Amino acid sequence: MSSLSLYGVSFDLVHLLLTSIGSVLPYPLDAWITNGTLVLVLSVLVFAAILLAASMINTIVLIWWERKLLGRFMDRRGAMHVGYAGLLQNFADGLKLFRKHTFKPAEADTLGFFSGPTAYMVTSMILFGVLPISTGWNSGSLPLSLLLALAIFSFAPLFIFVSAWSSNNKYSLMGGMRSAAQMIAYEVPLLLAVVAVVIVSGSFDLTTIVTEQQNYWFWGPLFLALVVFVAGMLAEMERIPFDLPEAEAELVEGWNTEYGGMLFAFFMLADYLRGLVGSFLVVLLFLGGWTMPSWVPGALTNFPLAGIFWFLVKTYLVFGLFVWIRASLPRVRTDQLLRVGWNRMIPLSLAAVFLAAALVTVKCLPVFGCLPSPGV
Amino acid sequence: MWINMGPQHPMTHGLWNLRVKIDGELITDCDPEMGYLHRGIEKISEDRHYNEVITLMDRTCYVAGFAWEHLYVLAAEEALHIQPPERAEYLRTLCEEFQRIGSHLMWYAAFVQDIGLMSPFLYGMRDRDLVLDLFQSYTGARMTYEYMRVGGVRNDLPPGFTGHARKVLDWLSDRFVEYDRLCLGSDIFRKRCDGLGVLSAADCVATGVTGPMLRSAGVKRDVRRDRPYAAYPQLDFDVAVADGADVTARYLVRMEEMRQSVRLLRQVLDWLDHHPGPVLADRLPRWLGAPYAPVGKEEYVLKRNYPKGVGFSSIEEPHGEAQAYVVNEGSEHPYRVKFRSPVFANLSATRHYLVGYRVADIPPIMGSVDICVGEVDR
Amino acid sequence: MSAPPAPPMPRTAGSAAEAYRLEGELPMVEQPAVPFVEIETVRAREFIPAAKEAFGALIAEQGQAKLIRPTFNWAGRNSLFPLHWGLACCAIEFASAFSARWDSERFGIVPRSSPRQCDLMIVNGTVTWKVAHKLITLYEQMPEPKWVIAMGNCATGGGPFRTAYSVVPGVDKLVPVDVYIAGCPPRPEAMIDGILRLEELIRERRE
Amino acid sequence: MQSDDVARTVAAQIGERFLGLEPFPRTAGRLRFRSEAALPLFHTVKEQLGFHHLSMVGGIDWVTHREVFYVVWSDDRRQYLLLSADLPAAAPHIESAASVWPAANWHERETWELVDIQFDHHPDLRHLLLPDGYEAHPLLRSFQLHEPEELEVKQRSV
Amino acid sequence: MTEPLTATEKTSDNPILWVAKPMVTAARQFARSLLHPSTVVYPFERLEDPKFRTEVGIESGKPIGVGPIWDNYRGVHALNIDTCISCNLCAFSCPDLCIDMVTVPGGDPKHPKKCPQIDYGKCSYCGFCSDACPEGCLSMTTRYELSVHSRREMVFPPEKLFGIYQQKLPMNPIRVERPANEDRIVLEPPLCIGCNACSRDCPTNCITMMEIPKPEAKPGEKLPKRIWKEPVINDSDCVRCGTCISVCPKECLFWGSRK
Repeated sequence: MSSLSLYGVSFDLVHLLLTSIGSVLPYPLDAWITNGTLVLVLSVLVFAAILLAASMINTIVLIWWERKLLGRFMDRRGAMHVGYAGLLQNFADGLKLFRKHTFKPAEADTLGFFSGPTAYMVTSMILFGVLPISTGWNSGSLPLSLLLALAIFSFAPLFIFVSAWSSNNKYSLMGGMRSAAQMIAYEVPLLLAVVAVVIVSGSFDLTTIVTEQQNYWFWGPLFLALVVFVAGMLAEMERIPFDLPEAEAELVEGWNTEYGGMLFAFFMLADYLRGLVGSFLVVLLFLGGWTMPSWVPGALTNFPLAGIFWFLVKTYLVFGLFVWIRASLPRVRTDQLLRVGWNRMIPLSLAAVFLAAALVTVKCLPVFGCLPSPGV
Repeated sequence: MWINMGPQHPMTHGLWNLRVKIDGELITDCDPEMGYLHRGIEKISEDRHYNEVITLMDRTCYVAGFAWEHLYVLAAEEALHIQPPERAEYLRTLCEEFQRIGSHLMWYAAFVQDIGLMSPFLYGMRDRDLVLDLFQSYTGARMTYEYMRVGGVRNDLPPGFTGHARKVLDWLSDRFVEYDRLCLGSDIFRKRCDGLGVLSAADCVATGVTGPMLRSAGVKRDVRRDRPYAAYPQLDFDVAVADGADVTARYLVRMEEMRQSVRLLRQVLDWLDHHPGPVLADRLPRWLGAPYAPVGKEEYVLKRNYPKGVGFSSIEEPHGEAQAYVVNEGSEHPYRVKFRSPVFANLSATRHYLVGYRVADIPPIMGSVDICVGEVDR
Repeated sequence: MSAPPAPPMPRTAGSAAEAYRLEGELPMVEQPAVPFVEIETVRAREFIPAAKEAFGALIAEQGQAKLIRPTFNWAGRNSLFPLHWGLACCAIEFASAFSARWDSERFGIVPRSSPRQCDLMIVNGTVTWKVAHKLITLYEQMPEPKWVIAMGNCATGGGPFRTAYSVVPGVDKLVPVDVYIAGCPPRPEAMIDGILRLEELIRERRE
Repeated sequence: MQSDDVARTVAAQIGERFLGLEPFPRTAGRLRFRSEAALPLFHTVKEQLGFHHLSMVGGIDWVTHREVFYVVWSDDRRQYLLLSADLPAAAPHIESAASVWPAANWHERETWELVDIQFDHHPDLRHLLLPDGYEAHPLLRSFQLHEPEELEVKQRSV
Repeated sequence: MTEPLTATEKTSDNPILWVAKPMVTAARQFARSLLHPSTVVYPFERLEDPKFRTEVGIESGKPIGVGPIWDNYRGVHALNIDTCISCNLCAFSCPDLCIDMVTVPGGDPKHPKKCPQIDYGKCSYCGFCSDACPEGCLSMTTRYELSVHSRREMVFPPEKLFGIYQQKLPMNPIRVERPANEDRIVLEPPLCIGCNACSRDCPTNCITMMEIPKPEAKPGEKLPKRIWKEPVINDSDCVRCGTCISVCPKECLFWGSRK
């Protein structure tokens, strides 16, 4: 396990920089510049910048990963000519969208039209800062980081609805309403599935949850919760089979019909950011985060940044599962979706909670140590 | 609230406008608006020679060009009193059945995309390309063939065609199983499609709906069986019928039709292997146009003693029952050409199978109708 | 008295071959075999000269436009989103170009349903006067920079239907067209070729 | 055999206004009738003879007069039947068949706008294929096609 | 089909099969396409490549099979100017009126040589022109890429078509045998004035002017003022292009049937 910490790295960087600057400055300035507060503020900013860059690059690679995987599922190749194997494709897309003319439909509401996607994007990015990628690689250990993450995650319907409403288009409006209904309906089973994890691990802190999985990953004992969580995540991420809000066949592009250029890029990026965060959460809650089973040779787990490496590998595999589902299932209808959400998912998630409670009560959890990752 | 779905809308599969009145997500009324692709084919045909109309027929229905060529050629032969040779009839049957598979695969691709299945769309298009490659190998084009002629067909099959075609049929038969697994095997698909867009047999007959939509309601009506033409009397096949009258039933009927087409095609290929012969009637009027010496300008023709006549034909096009009415008033050009497009009638009944369902149901229902706007607007 | 005999037509080969010189250069059909790795990286290598030019411009302090333009042109040409709509026959070949065999997504060409998110309108079929104003509306809804490709003969000049009462004789009468693709309908390869031709146009774009 | 039956039944119903049954390729024949007898004929053909399915309605402009024809199909007889009536070139009109066969609705709209035959008591006689307000009727013989005139080509404004 | 079809494979009662069947199918396709994606990497690979002709079916795993013949594709025309006889048949047979006969160097000044100029903005690639060509000098090649920046570049003059011919692209191998034509050009002798126009303009030189005996003038009757010659048409060389009919000043030639 690496002992590096993202915040530590950025703090060291800023501190080094400021002391070297301060050493050449005259008296009042050098004291001021090496002042602890300034270092703190600046290092937080650097930390945020690194996070931002990492999340953007990750998202873009994720889009590439989906396009390539989906291509093979569809018996074709996917993006391949722009950059090696199409790796630069999404950078080209982003640059192009950045270049596009930004506009507002004549009858659209200015404030909502522009603030909706921006807020959607920003909240999705904040999520990234909350989640630990490896030990020390988060914004600090928040005792309630899981709750915070899910709370921010559930902001989205509001902003989607705002942008859908203000773009003054019937399709957008319908897409926005569907989106809001769907997200709210699936919020509940999602949280209940998380409750099962919390019961077993006894903590709301994601770092602790992962540490608790040193001995056994939670996907074994909490399989039911995992299924509910993945289904709920699919709905939250608005992916097939639950991508009704953007259902291309009936609502042209759903709530982002009227968006083009950079605002559309915001939506796309935020969608995939949420996809990334969803995969992160699945890995963190059920697949042992950055820990690896003890039977994995030490050489594979002890190199620097091994935690991040394995964490990302797991994340991309989980996202691959989402892509697989997208490639093989049709989308369900609104009423069916809501019916499944309220009638099936909530009982299932309640059952998962009870199961978790029972497992904890009878103390049979160590049985699952035989599943991948018995470690000491 | 009225919403316009079209003319540019992913659901329409072409250029038309479905105006839907909705109450929440419920459809209370609808009004299709056609004519965005009206190209005046019937009018242009009046200015063309008989064989030159065939180039328009390919473009009338661009996913089933051969069926329309066949339709027109049958009617024109009737009007001009020409009898095609037997091998040409088998070749036309071959074309039409392969076209049925191609058209149904195109329908499959478009339909599954409507309900959100991403990869089967690609599979359908991929396998359709195999059929188009076969067409290209003997007609020289992928979609606009210009292969049939009044009095036969342009050329015979190239050597090695039948063996290759059999391989393609084998490949397709295996794929049909996969298609069923991807669609019928998925519960979401069944939930999306069962009991949707129901159009009872009585309504079908009243509104003039034909083809797979009619057969999905349990009416065993197929022009190939009822009024056989070309080589169909000699061939053995079943008419696919379902009793659900809904989207799933239409899916089943079309899939079964493709299997029946494979069965028909194996018989046709066997026949073609063993019965060489001419493919074009030997005595044809010069004024039929290419590839014979053209007529050119009107004043070239001094002595006309053309026979008059009128032709009517009806065939089972992939979308339904198509009819043609050709009037020959003793000139090089048809006096009047009138077509009946099956999709035209199927779309006119929209109100009967759309009202009462939800907005999210529009794509599967309209997808199951298998729309080709080119032949509706003509 | 007999009339002078008709002059014999030149029937010998070689006489005309020397008389005519080729106009324009026509692409050869046979292409050299390219190794797979090169196929994958060919666009990446395009990026390097573009970046070099950009960097050089920065060094030479020739202004922001020269720095940004090559990069953005590279981006714009490698990520063309065509409008997803089907007019007539060519729409089927348009769809085929996105199917498994041709897979236009290799070039970053992804059809979008909303005109707001598109850069490229491929007019794939006959344009009638009834749909003309809707076409113009869709064109105007696309944000700048935007391009139009007239695919097939109907969009180019009305094709076989140009004499009809309801058909616009060429979409260039309604919106400016950048590239015309001949064919009735053009093969998917021809469509991809047309888009590559458009990409060359974007590469030299000076705005 | 069947054709005799058709002729007899129709003659019994509409009498004088039945003008005969001519042979016609691939069908039971072409039944000619006077346009005044449209509705009773349609009812007879549908209800007594069992031609429940209306396939096509079309019109032909014979310059001197116009002809409207209907193609109907009977599932029991497995045969088509053509109904045809001559209409005067000036103000041609006939009773709409939409009340008998609802399928006639769109076919008659199309025939009206292309061949200019007025269908009385049609539920919804609007333009179908041509834009609203289009005056001409293209499938008349007097309507000539011509090469398109050269229009101005739009240029990109830089 | 005796039984109506019903969907029997309803899986909703079995929650394990809920999504499993399609997902397994998709995964199998995924595995197959990892090895053999059925994509032709177009600008670098081409379907004309003979290696694609036979690859079809599960044995290869790559469903690309263009069939036994690819060269049959109807693309851009190739014109052999040397053998073109300026018979106009291609222009006449074109249903889209996209072929104009334009003058090319090579003929004599009085009767210029005319070869087809094709407007690819109108052509519908039906192949009627190459079928009608009696000399086989106008044929369709497999070249299908033609994208241009302006409408004018789509008009291919004969020189450009000849350039395509010189590229030796694969030609359409299925040629239609021109059927034995029952029709021929017939002369209505009393109208003929022996002007030689038909013989002069005949693209195949199959018309020869034969002298006919000058009849004795009956008393009181004037002989018509004419050259005492009549065209004799060699039917085996005649391509039935109708040029003679169009140039005949007295309309004494017409289409007839050999009975």
